[in-house]
Amino acid sequence: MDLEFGEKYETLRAQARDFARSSWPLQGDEAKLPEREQGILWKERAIAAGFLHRTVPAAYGGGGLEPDVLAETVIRQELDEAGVPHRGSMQGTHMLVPTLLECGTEEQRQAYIRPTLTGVMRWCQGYSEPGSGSDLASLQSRAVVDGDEWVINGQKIWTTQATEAEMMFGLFRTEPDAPKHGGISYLLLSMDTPGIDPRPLQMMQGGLDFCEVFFNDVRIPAANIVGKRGEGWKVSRSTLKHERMLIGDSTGSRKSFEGLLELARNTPRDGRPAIEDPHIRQRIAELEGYVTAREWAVARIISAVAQNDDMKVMDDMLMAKIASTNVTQMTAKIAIDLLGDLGLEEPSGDAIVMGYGGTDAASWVSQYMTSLSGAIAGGSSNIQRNIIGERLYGLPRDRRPEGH
Amino acid sequence: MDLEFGEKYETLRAQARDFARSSWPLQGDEAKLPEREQGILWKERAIAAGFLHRTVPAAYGGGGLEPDVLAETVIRQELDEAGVPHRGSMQGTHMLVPTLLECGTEEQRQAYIRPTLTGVMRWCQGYSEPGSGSDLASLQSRAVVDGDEWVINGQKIWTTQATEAEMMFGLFRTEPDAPKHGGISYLLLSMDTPGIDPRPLQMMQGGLDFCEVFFNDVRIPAANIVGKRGEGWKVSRSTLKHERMLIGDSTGSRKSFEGLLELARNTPRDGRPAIEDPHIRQRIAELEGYVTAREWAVARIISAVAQNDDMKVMDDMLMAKIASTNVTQMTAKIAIDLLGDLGLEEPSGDAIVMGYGGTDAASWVSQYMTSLSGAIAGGSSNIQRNIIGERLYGLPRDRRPEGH
Amino acid sequence: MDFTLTEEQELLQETVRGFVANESPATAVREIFDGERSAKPALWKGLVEMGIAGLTVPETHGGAGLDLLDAALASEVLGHFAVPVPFLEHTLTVTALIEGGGSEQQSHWLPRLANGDALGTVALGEGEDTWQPTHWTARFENDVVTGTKRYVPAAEKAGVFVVGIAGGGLALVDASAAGVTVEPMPTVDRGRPLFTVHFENAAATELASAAAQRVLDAGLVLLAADSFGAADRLIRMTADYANTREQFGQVLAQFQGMKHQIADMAVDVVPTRGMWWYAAHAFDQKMAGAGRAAALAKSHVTDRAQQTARQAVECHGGIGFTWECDVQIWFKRVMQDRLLFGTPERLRENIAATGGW
Amino acid sequence: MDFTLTEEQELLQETVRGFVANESPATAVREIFDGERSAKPALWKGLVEMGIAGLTVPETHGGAGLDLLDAALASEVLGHFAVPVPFLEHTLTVTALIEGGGSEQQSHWLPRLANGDALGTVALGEGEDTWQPTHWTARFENDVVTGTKRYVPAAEKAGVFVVGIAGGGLALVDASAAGVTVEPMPTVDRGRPLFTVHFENAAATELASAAAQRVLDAGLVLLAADSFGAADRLIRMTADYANTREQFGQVLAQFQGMKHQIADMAVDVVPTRGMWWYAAHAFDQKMAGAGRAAALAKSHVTDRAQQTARQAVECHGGIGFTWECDVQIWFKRVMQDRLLFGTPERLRENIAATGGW
Repeated sequence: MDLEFGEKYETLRAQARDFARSSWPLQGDEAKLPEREQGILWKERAIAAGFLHRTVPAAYGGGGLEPDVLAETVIRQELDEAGVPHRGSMQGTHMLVPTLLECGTEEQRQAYIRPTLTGVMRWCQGYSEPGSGSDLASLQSRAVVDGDEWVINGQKIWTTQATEAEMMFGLFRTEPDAPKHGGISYLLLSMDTPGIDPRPLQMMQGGLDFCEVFFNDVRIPAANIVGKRGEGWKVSRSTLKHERMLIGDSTGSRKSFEGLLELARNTPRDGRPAIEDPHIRQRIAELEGYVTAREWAVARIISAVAQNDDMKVMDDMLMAKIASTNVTQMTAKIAIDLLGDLGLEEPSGDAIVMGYGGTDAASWVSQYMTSLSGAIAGGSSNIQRNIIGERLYGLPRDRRPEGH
Repeated sequence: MDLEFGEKYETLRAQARDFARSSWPLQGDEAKLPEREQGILWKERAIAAGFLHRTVPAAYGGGGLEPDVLAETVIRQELDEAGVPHRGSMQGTHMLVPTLLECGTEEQRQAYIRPTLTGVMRWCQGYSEPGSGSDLASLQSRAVVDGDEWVINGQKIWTTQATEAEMMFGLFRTEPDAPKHGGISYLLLSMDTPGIDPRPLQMMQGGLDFCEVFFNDVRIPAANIVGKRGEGWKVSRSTLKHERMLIGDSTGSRKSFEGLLELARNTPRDGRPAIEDPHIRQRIAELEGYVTAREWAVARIISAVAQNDDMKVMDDMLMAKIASTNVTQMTAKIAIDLLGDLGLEEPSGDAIVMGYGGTDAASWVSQYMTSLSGAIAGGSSNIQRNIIGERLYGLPRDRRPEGH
Repeated sequence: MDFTLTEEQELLQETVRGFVANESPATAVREIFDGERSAKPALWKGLVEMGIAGLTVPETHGGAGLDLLDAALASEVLGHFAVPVPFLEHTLTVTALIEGGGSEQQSHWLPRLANGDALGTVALGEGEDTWQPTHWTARFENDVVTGTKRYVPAAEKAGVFVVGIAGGGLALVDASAAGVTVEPMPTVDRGRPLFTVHFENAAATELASAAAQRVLDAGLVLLAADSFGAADRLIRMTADYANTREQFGQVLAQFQGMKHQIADMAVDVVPTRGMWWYAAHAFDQKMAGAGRAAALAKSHVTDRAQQTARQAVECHGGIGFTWECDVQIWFKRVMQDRLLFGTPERLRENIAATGGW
Repeated sequence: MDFTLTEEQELLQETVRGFVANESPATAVREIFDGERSAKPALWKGLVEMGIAGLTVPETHGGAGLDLLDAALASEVLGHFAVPVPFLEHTLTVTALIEGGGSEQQSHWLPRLANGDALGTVALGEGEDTWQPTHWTARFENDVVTGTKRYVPAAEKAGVFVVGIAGGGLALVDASAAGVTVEPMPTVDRGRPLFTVHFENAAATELASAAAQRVLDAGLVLLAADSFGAADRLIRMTADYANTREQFGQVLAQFQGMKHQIADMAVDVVPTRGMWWYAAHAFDQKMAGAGRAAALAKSHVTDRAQQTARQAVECHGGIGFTWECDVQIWFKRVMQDRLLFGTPERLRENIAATGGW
């Protein structure tokens, strides 16, 4: 056990820090470009310098380096610290790109990966449907072949950034007579295709974080399929795996906890800071137990992955999502009690940020509501409980009607 | 709404108080009798005076009065207050007697009810079996007819007072080929019949609160059946109903809460009583919310029953068991934290008392353990949750293998 | 010993229920949430016509002369349907006048409040959870009030304010008095908007100071009742959803995990009904410990309701988190009920103190 | 950055596991619970022969020279099998000598502790949760100690006592010294009995006072590790039971309610493993905040373990509540781990204070 990163990684860290500070903000005329274009420019340079998308093959526009989770960790810490625009749409870089690398054709890789990495091409995800939440494979949106095109009809929901994205990857039922999981294909759609209609969906805290997307005789090229017809379910699994991994990050929990501490320090209670109240101290200290547990669980996971020992940390990986949800919800509940009547303010409508630690009341009220989404998004907590019981303790699968 | 009992019941209360004080303790030679015989003597007089078993028909040794839950409430309050030996074995008076009144033959009523009411005849209950907990109807102990006798083989478990009781009522499989619920009969056994072997079962806190009872070719008269062959399940339902009602009493919760307050007052913490600690105050005040809710829920039930309006309080009745369990467990958890290192003491081994509020550490440690039994005894909490979901909100029954 | 409702009380609930079920369906409440908090004057007017505004006003002043318990029963129904009307604040104004008003104040205001000509509201807290009489700092001197009050319900439409003043008393201010300024606040429950109200040398008359604690206690009871009604509705909404929505070829309620979540919500909420019944009754009978019973009811019921509201969202899945799902309306109602007049934590400090601990 | 165990550490766990799985099955632990706390000398002897007694004793004194993290890994395994041996107190005695002993004290005791000739124990608390050095009142003057210590593990068999003294320091007392009286206490975990020890002018030598907090911190880490191992075992026992026991024609685990209860137990416990790993590592590296990490680990892990133990009983149904069911053994182990050296609540007071809140 050694919590130091060691000379090799500290050198890399220094390089990353130097690069981050010298490359951003852009200077001269470049600084006058629209924000998004500045981001694209910076990303191109960061990829070229080996600080972004390091493991994507160079042929497709990445860094062409071996996977190294520790290198990625120190780089990310420095990029975060410097405030550079390194975080793009995760849907594209962390879900679509790995899927194409695993199941895409050479043409697809050539066409999509490079612009996705630089942020020129943004993606949204077309998985969930109004009738298919936890039971994703029951989706009903259809694509039928007509000549050399797919014709798509149906509806998707919970699509983030659907109004901004250039492209969508999604699951559609293409073999209606095949069994549930076998009739689905993984398709790629340009969002400016006629017949696609994304409509923002308002959340209870007021924000527009998701869209519904309607498809009305949308025609896309027959070649826009990843993997074979009817194999979309399998293809999508690699992507979902990545989504779950993403949620298993503890930075948000700690940031949120720090925000709560700040709130407790700044909230007066009978003329003293609320943080001096013994009951509040107990609640926050108990929460810190959960936050700390999350952090070291994540450290275990990262270290094991770095040693290609994923199997050793399967237990912690399976807990990540639900443990993180619990922390976020506990934080929100303490915050709302600290706020007292300030909690009566209308929520700020901020987008869902899992680990938000705001300073104003309205943001905390938003957080009080968005903290609920953790139990729903990316697989409901009840589904997670099933997975934990079945995979970790060999408990039997649920009895379900045939075919499900 | 009127929380006064009114003149009629206050008069009755005064009479009950007078009777209780003048009738106990016994005087002169009677005071030298063994404790149990004193209790029997007192019960006979209390029944005659109309203060005990009021609604059991006079022909069978009861008071022969109309049911009046308010009268019973004021009387019980006064008898409790005076410390008379009015509480006997509930198994006999509250389970067996109502069952005989509903389903027994005239001979059975004549034979069993009177001695049961006075405590001459004590009963234990033979329902649960090692393989049949929540799923009571899966019981396997068998009774077969041989001439004019039943021959019984098998095993019961969780039998309270099996070593003291004169008699057992129990469920036995008599029609092995009938469907699960249809093959059971309700039989009455004398505990001194050869072949019956009750063995005390030690609990985790050290007490011997339950027995296992083994049956090895136990022969009892064929007439010792209540209801018809194969109808034992139905017969037992009226009894179980009474057991659940019993558990829905809030006196224990309040007593236990008062005990906790006392503990918090007497536990030093940094040189001051622990009850002055703001965190402890919050925990206890939150608990008092649950305790108070229980009390008024019970008051609602009693009042509605008094007006023959049971249906109106079905919601509160269905919650009673699990709500009471929650209160008991919360109390125990606060107590163990108050005790601190005193909680390291070995439990006293006290019998399971749902609402126990002890003063010494070892009793509280026992309570910390026995509080767990609430979620198990008299129908597990998960079964209770099923019942609540199904009866109150129309949720579907569990999917189970056929025949279950 | 009769801890049940009278036939009249059951009829009262039936009547209110019948009216609001028709006149205030979720779709109507939603319009307020979607719009700019546009009130529904007809709704309150209809309730006024039913006598709801004068429910607790003595008959001599044109009201029904009923008790807080009756008002709480009405609150339960209003919470159950999330009805966007100023019942709480109006009723508390009546309480203030009954408990602390002189005969002139009473004869002037009570008939107007009873027949709905005037809407009453209470201006108590001043921010930072200053709900207790001992916290108030607004100055009352020389028959004028000066100070700023926050989270004042329905202030925009109120004809009369009951204002908490330094020293723990109450003053009565005609809304038309010079020096009264109402400032909208964006608050969480759009059905029951809250305001900041500035009083700048506004003409006022004093009420007997003992009324202050009574007003607050009555408020705690009514909020508990409202919250109970709302939580009960959330459980039913969730059960209905779980009985309808299918996943993996069966309704959600068929999954025992979901079934037990719903049962646990019920175990949280259902047993609390008698608690606020009793608190209301104790208030009406001026029993010893009535204030403590009110604080116990408010803290416990609203805490359980909060937990239920959060579970309701979770059980509804993604849709439960959207603006278009009705859950949000009740979620926010429960939230406001819980925070108004003091959080459970703050109330429990009083419960401990008044318990002699 | 390598937050994983070394091969040596994994091997250590494997070795201990292999031994205790064979030598200390639940049936053997049960014999102690059923009997009069009759110890199993062979068990500790076997562990001594494996080098467990000298695990953290420096090599120069005949030990393995390993770290607290290694000892914690052993503790996890001992907790998992509820092994009835005095590992905690013995290891803390070694810690006290390493951190606070003079070379004479070290050369006298460490080799004897390493080879198992002497058993060490710690006599810290004096009742009423007086676990912190600031609480201790035992007097050390003129090379003798006087005072009464409670909840002292393995006192009956100990050869040497580390005694907490007024002022927050430690003294070392040879168990054979005049004036040492050991009094048995009936305590909850029969596998690890506790005693009251009276010191009456017992000859003693002082240890450097900085060692006191280190001993306590190490104790918190070892208790967290033990509790983690025990809780992990309880979850597995419950899963095994649920996978076997049938009701209504199917195994209990087939009921989603039960399945989710087991999953929730896992979510409570499993993510806490890294927490005590880190606390041990921070102790070994003498990092800033190491003591706080130990308190966080102890309070959190034992609280989660307690909840898990209670759930384990409930999931086992009636049988889980009996003496003959093994659940009680682990339930009581977790209970003792949680209460020894300070309850989670008391530790959290320190966590708050040392967090600069």
